[in-house]
Amino acid sequence: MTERAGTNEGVAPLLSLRGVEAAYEASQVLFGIDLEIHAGECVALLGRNGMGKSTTVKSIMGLLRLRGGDVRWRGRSLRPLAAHQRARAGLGLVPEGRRIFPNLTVRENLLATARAPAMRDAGWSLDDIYGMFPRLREREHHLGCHLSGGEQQMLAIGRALMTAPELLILDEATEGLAPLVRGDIWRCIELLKRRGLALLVIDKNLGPLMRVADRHYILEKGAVVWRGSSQALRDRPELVRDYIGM
Amino acid sequence: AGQEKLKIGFMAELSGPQAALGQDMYDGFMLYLDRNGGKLGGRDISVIKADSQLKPEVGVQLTESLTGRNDVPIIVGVTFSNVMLAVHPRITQKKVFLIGTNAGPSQLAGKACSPYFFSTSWQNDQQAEVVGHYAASKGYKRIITMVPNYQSGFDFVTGFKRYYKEPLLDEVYTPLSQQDFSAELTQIAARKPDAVFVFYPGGLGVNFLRQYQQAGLLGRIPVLSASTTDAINLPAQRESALGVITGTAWGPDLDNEANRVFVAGFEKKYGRIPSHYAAQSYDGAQLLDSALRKVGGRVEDKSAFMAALRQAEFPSVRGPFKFGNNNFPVQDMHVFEVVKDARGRVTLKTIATPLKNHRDAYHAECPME
Amino acid sequence: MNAQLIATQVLNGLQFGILLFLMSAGLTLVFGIMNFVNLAHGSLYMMGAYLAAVMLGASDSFLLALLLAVPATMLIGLAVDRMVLAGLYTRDHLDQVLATFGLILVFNEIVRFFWGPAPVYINVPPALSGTVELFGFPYPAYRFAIIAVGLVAGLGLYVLINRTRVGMLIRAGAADAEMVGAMGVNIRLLNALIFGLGAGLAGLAGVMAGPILSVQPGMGEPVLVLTLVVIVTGGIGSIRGAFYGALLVGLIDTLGRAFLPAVFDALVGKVFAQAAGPAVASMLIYLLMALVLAMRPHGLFPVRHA
Amino acid sequence: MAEILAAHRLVKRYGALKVTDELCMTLERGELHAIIGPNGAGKTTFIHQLAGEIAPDAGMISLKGRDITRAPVHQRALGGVGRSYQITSVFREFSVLENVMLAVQAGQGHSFRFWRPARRDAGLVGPARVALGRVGLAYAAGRSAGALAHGEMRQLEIAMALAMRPEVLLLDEPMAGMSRQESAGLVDMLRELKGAYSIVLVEHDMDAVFALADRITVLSYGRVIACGTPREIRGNDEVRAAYLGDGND
Amino acid sequence: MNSTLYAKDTPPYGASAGARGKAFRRAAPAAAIFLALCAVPAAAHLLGQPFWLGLVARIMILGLAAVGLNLVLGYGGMVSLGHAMYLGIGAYSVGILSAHGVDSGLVHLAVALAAGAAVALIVGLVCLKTSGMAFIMITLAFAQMFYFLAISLKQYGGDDGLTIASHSRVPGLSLDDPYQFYLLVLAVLAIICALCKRLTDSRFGLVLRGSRQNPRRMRALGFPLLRYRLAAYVLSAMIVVMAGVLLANLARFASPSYMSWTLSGDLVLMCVLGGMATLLGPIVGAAAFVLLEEFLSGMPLDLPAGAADLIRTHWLGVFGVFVVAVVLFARRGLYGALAGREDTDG
Ligand SMILES: Nc1ncnc2c1ncn2[C@@H]1O[C@H](COP(=O)(O)OP(=O)(O)OP(=O)(O)O)[C@@H](O)[C@H]1O
Ligand SMILES: Nc1ncnc2c1ncn2[C@@H]1O[C@H](COP(=O)(O)OP(=O)(O)OP(=O)(O)O)[C@@H](O)[C@H]1O
Ligand SMILES: [Mg+2]
Ligand SMILES: [Mg+2]
Repeated sequence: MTERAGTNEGVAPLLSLRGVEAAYEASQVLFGIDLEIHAGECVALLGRNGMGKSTTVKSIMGLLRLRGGDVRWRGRSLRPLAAHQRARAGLGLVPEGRRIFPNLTVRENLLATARAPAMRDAGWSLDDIYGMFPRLREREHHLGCHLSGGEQQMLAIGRALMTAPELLILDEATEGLAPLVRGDIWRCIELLKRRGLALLVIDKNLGPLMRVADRHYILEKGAVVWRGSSQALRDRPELVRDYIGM
Repeated sequence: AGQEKLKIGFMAELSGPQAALGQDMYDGFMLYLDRNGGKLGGRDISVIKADSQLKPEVGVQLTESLTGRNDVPIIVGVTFSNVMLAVHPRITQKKVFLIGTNAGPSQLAGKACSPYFFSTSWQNDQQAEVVGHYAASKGYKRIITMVPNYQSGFDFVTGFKRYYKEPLLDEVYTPLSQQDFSAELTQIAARKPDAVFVFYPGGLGVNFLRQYQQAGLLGRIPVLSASTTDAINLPAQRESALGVITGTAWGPDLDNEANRVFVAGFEKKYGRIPSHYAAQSYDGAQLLDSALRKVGGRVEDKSAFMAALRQAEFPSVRGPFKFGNNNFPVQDMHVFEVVKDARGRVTLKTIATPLKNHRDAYHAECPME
Repeated sequence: MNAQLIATQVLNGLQFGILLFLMSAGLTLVFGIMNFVNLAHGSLYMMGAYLAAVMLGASDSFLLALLLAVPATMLIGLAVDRMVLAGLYTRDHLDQVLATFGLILVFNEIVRFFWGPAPVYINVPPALSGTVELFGFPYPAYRFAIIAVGLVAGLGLYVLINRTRVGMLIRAGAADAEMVGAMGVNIRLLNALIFGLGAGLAGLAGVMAGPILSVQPGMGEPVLVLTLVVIVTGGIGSIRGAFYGALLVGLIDTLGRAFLPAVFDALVGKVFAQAAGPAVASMLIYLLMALVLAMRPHGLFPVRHA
Repeated sequence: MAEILAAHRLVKRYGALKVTDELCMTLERGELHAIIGPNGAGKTTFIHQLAGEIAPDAGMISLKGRDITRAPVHQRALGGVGRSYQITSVFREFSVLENVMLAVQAGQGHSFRFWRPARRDAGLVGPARVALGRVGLAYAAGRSAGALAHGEMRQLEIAMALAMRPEVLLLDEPMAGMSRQESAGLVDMLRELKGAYSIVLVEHDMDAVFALADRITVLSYGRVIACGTPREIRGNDEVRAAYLGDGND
Repeated sequence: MNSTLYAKDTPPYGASAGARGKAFRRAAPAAAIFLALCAVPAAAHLLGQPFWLGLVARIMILGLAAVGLNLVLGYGGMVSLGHAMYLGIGAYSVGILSAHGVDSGLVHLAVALAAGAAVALIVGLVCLKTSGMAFIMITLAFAQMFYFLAISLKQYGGDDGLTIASHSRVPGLSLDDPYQFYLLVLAVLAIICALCKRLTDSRFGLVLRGSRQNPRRMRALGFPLLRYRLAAYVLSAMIVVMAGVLLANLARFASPSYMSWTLSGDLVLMCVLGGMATLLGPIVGAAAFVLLEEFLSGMPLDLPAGAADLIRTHWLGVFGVFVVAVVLFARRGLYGALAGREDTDG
C-alpha cells in the first residue's frame, strides 16, 4: 500500500533504488527496496531495529555489494562504482555508530577527507563547522578516541559536510546527543535542506522528523511497507503503532 | 657388469644461506661421476640428493629415508659438523658407509671413530693448525684470534694454539648471529696486534673482510684465516681479501696432474674456480671409484669394500693421500695467500707447505688399528 | 679502556643503530600504519641489495645503482602487493605473517635461481672507501654516508606522516579504511602508496647495507628479526619509536659486545668470561626487548591511540 | 534505604582538562539514579571510574561500605557491579547465547572447570535464556553476535549485564540506537528491575529518564550542577539552560 | 515482563544450520584420521616400508606440539612465536639426563614437565602482560634467549647439539622397536587430543575463546584474564614439552635448532595450514608440512624438461608458493576446508 506524495512527480530523481536486494553471507536482509530522493528533498527512513535501514544505507554507499536490483544517481547506475567514487559523485555519509578516525585530532578528522564543493556555496569551511558545534572548536586538538560520545557524533556530521555532498545520509545522527544539541542538529538539518541539500535521514525521534522530512519510507523486514508524506503519516497513527512503536 | 644401478645418497646443505657450500660439494662429486659416464668402479650410479637444511634433526630424518626407504649402502657429503655428529652414529650403526667430504669434528677422529666412516677432507683443527704453524714461523708475537662463538670456532682456536705456542693477546668470540663487526674492529685498531687469526665461514667471512678493509686495517695488520676466503667467498670479497693468508689441504694451483684435470674440468663445466669443498668431494668420488673397482662393484661384501676403501688408491687432487688409523687422511697441509691470477680473478696461491704427511691430533684416541 | 675507545664504540653503536633504523622504518610504516605485518620486508631488502649489485656491475657507479635500485624495489613491492597481499589487508595478522613468510621462501629461491647461492660482489663507492681519523681511530667514511642517509630518510618520513594531508589520510586509513573510502578517498591507491614507500625504504636499506654485509640468498632473515625487535621495542608503527628503538638496540648490542667480555673478565676471570661474554652479549637485545615490553607493553614510544 | 555505592570527590584529569571535578554521588539500595548532562560533561568517564576501567586521580569510591577505589575491574564485577557500554562491545564471533552464557558464568565465581562441556551445562544455558527472554532477544539466541543490528546489540548488552546477577547496574546510554518501540520496552523492563537492582542510568532520552528516575544528578563540565527528584530537575532553570533546552523533543 | 516484541515475527534472517548434521561432519574426519594412523604400522609392515613409521611418528610428534600450541594460538588468540623453546626443553631434559646416565623415561618426562611448567609459568607471567604483536615478539625474544643459552652449553655440545646414547626406558615397552615407539606416540597423541577437546568445550574453554575476541569485555564481566591465559599457556607449554621428549627419542639427538625461531614459525604454520581453533587441524597441518617437505625436496616424479630437478633444487620456493596459496584460498586451513567449521569462532 502506498500513497504518493504530490511533490515533484515526473522530475528525474537524484537518487533512486530499484528492487535492491542485499545480504550478509547467508542471510538476506533486503528484499527489493524501491526508493527515490529528488534534489533538495528530505526523505526519512523508518522502521524498528534490525529491519534493514542501515543495510539500505550501506547498499547506497557501496559498502555492501548488491544481491539484486540497482542504485542510480542522476539516472546513472552506481553499481560499477566503488564507495569512494560514489562519495565523489556527491554522496555524504554520517555512519551509524560515528566511526570517526580515533587516531586523528578533531581538526585532522575534518580536514583529512575534506573536498572542494562541486557546486557553488555547497561547500563548508572549518569555521562553518566550528560555528555549528562550538564544542568541537574547544576540542580541536584532541584525538578522536578521546572525545565523548556526543562530541564524536558532532564530528561525524562535520566530517561528512566537509566532503561537500549533494545528498547527505544521516544514520541515527542524533543518537546520544543531549536534548539541547539534538535541537541544534535538527535546526542544522533544516538549514542544510534550505541550502538545497538533499537528505536521507534515519532517526527514532518522530517529532522532528515529521517536521523536516518531506516523505517517509517505512521498512519492515527488509521491504518497504509504506511510503508517503508526513501529513499522510500523521493521518495513519496505526502505521506508527505497528511499524515504529507507540 | 650386469648389476642394477647402485644408489648413493648425497647429503649436504642444499638450501638456505649455506647452500653454496653444498652446491660446490655436489658439483665436485658430479663432475667426476659425469666424466666416468655416470659409473663408479664400472657400476652405474644413481645419486639421491638430500638437503639437510643445516638442521641435525632433518639430517636424522633424511638418514632414515635414505637407509630405510632407498636402502642406499653409501652416503656421501655432509657439510657441517652439527649435522655430521647427528647422522654419523645413525649411519655407521646401520653398517652403511659414510664418506665425509667436508665436516670433520674431533669426536669422529677420536673416540667415536668408526670403520664405516671415511673422510676425504680433514679434521677441523688441521686447517687451523697449519696456519698456527705459519704464524709461529713468521715470528708474530702478539696475535688476536676472532671466531664465531660455536663449536667449530672453539676447535679452530684450539687447533691454532696447538702449533702457535705464544700466549694470545686476546681471544674474541662473536655471537654466531652477529653481522656487523665495527665494535671488534675498533678494538683491534686500538690494540695494534702483529696479526689477527679469524675463522668466518660463508657470508660472515664476506662481512668481516669488507668491514676490515673499510676500517683501513687491511694491509696494516695481516689477516691469517681458515675457511674464510674460499673460492665461494672470494668472488664477493675480491680486493678486500687480497693478501689474506689461509690454510687447508688443497688449493687450485697445486701442481699435480689430477688437480690440473680437475680444475680445468670444473672451470669448463661450471665457469668458476672450484673450492676445496668441490675438491674434497671430487676425491670422495675418486675414492669410491677406486674401491668399487677393486671389489668389482659388489658393495654387498662390506668387509672387502671396507678394506678397499682403506687402501685409498686413487690420484687425489692434493697429491699424496692415505688414511690414518681413524680413516682421516694423512696429508700435506698448505698455506695460501689471496692474489689476483693471470685473468685478474682473485684466487688462492700456495706459498708454503709447513706440515707434511700431517696427522690429526685425535687419532691416538681412536681404538681402530 | 680509555675515553676515546668508549667514544668510538658509542659512535659504532649509533651508526649500527642508524643502519637498523633504515631497515625498520619501512617495516614500521607498513606495519603500524596499514596494520599489515609484512615479513617479506626482509626479502625486499635483499632484492634492493641484489639489484644494486647488478646495476653496479653494469654501470659501476654506486650513485646510479642506488637511484635505479630503490625505485626498482618499489615496483617489485607494488607488484607483490597487487598480486598477493592486497587480499590480506582485511585479514588478521596471523594470515599476513604466514603469507609473507611464504613469500620470503619464494624470494630466496628466485634470487638463488638468478644469482646462484654464493654471495655476490658490491663495493663501497671509491669516493667513500677511505677512512676518517676520529678519536685517534680510523673510521670508515662510508659509515658516515649511512648515518646521513638514515637521518634524511627518517626526517622525511616524519614530516610526511605527521605534517601532510597524505599523512593524515594514511593514518586515517590505518584506523578505518572503509570510512576513508566512504568519505571519497581511493583506499587501494593509498595502500599502494604506503606499501610502495615501505618497499622503497627496504630497498634503500638493502643498497646501503650491500657494501658492508654479504649479499646472498636469505640475507633478509637475520635482519628481519633484528628489525622486528627494534620496532617492537620502539613502539609499533611510530617512526619516532623505530628511530630511538634502533639507536637503543644498536648501542646496547655494540657496547655489550665491546665491553661485556672485559667486564666479566674483571668480575669472574677469563675462562668464564670468554664463554659467557658472547652468550650474554647475543641475548642482550632480547633481554632489552623483554624488559621494555614487560614495563611498557606498547613499547617506548607507543603510537598515540590503540 | 542504605547507600550501596558512593563516590566521594572524584577527580579525573586529562592534561589541563578536569573531566570529573570533585564529583560526589550516592546510590541508594534499589533506587534508579539517573545522570544527565551535556555531551562531554564527564558521564561516561564517571561510569568508567565507578566500574574501575579508569583510575581516578583523586577521591574515593565505596561499594557497600568497602573502599574499592583501587580495586581492579574484575573484582568490582564479582563484587556485584555490572555494566553496559555506551559503545557496544560484545563477543562478535560467539552466538548470542554464548555471549550471555559467559556473563552468567562470570557471576558464578571462578571458571577453572576443565571437564564439563559448557554448551550442555544447564547451570549456564538456563539463566542465559532467561536473560535473553527478558530483553526480547530470545529469537536471536543462535545467531552470531557480530551479525546483529545495532539495536539488537544494545539489547544483548543489557542481557549480559543482567545475566551477571549484579546488585548495582551501571547503564551508559542503553537506549541509544534503539527504536522507540525497543526503548519503550526497555523502559518497562528497567521499571521492573528497579526494586531488585540499584541502577545508575546515563541517558539522553529524557522521556525515559523522567519516567524512571528516583533521583537525577546533572553534570556539566565535570561538576554536579543539580541533584534532585525529576520534578525539581525539570523546574531547575540552570539545567534547562545547560542541557534540556526548551525540550521540544 | 517477558518482552514479546518479537514473538509475533520470527525474523527471516540467518537461521543456523542443522546441529546434528554438523556434529557428524565434525566427528567423521577425526575418526578417519585416527583410523588411518592406526593402520600405518600394519601397512608399513606388509609393504616392507618400516621407514614410514619414523616419518609418521615425526608427523605425529610435530602434530602433538602443534596441538599444544593451538591451545593458546587458535583458542586463546595468543600468537606465540616461541613455542619451539618448549620442544627444546623437552629434548634437552632427555639429552642431559641420559648424558648423566639417567635413562628412565618416566624420570625424563617428570623432569621435562616440571622444568617446562616452571619456565612457562615465569615466561608466561612476563609475556602475558603484553598482547598482539608485542606478545608475538616477546615470546620470540624468550625463545631466542633459550636458543643462545643452549648454544653456549659447551659441556652439552653447544650448537653441535648432543647425541643421546639410548632411548628412554619405559616399563613394559622397548622404544628401540620402532613399532612400539610408534604406538606410544599415537597413544599419547590420542589422549592429549581427547583432553584438549574436553578442555576447549568446557567453561574454561569458553573463557579462553572469549578472551581471544574481546579481552576488555571479559574483564568487565569479572574474569581475571591473566590467570586463565597463564593456565592455558602453561598447559600448552607442557604438551609441547611432551612432544619434545618424544622428539628427542625419535632423533636420539637434542639440538639448539629445536629452539630456533624458524621452528617456532613452522609450528604456527602447521596450526594455520591445518586450521586454527579446530582440534585436529594442527595434526593435518603437520602432516601436510612434513609430507610436502619430503615430497618436494626429493621430487620422485620425473617431470619433463628437468622440472623435477629444478623443483628439487628450489623446493623451498615451491613450498612457499603453497603456503601463500593456502592462506589466500583455504581460509579455514586444510582441515577446515575438509571438515567445515568446528566452532562458532576460529
Ligand atoms: N554484519 C552483518 N552480518 C550479518 N548480518 C547483519 C550484519 N549487520 C546487520 N545484520 C542483520 O541485518 C539485519 C538488518 O540490519 P540493519 O543494521 O540494516 O538494521 P537497522 O534497521 O539499521 O537496525 P538499527 O535500527 O538497530 O540500526 C539485522 O537483522 C541484522 O541482524
Ligand atoms: N582519554 C582522554 N583524553 C583527553 N580527553 C578525554 C579523554 N577521555 C575523555 N575526554 C574528554 O572528557 C570529556 C568527558 O568525556 P565523557 O565521555 O565522559 O563525556 P560524556 O558525559 O559521556 O558525554 P556523552 O554524553 O557525549 O557521552 C569529553 O570532553 C572528552 O573530550
Ligand atoms: Mg542501523
Ligand atoms: Mg558518554
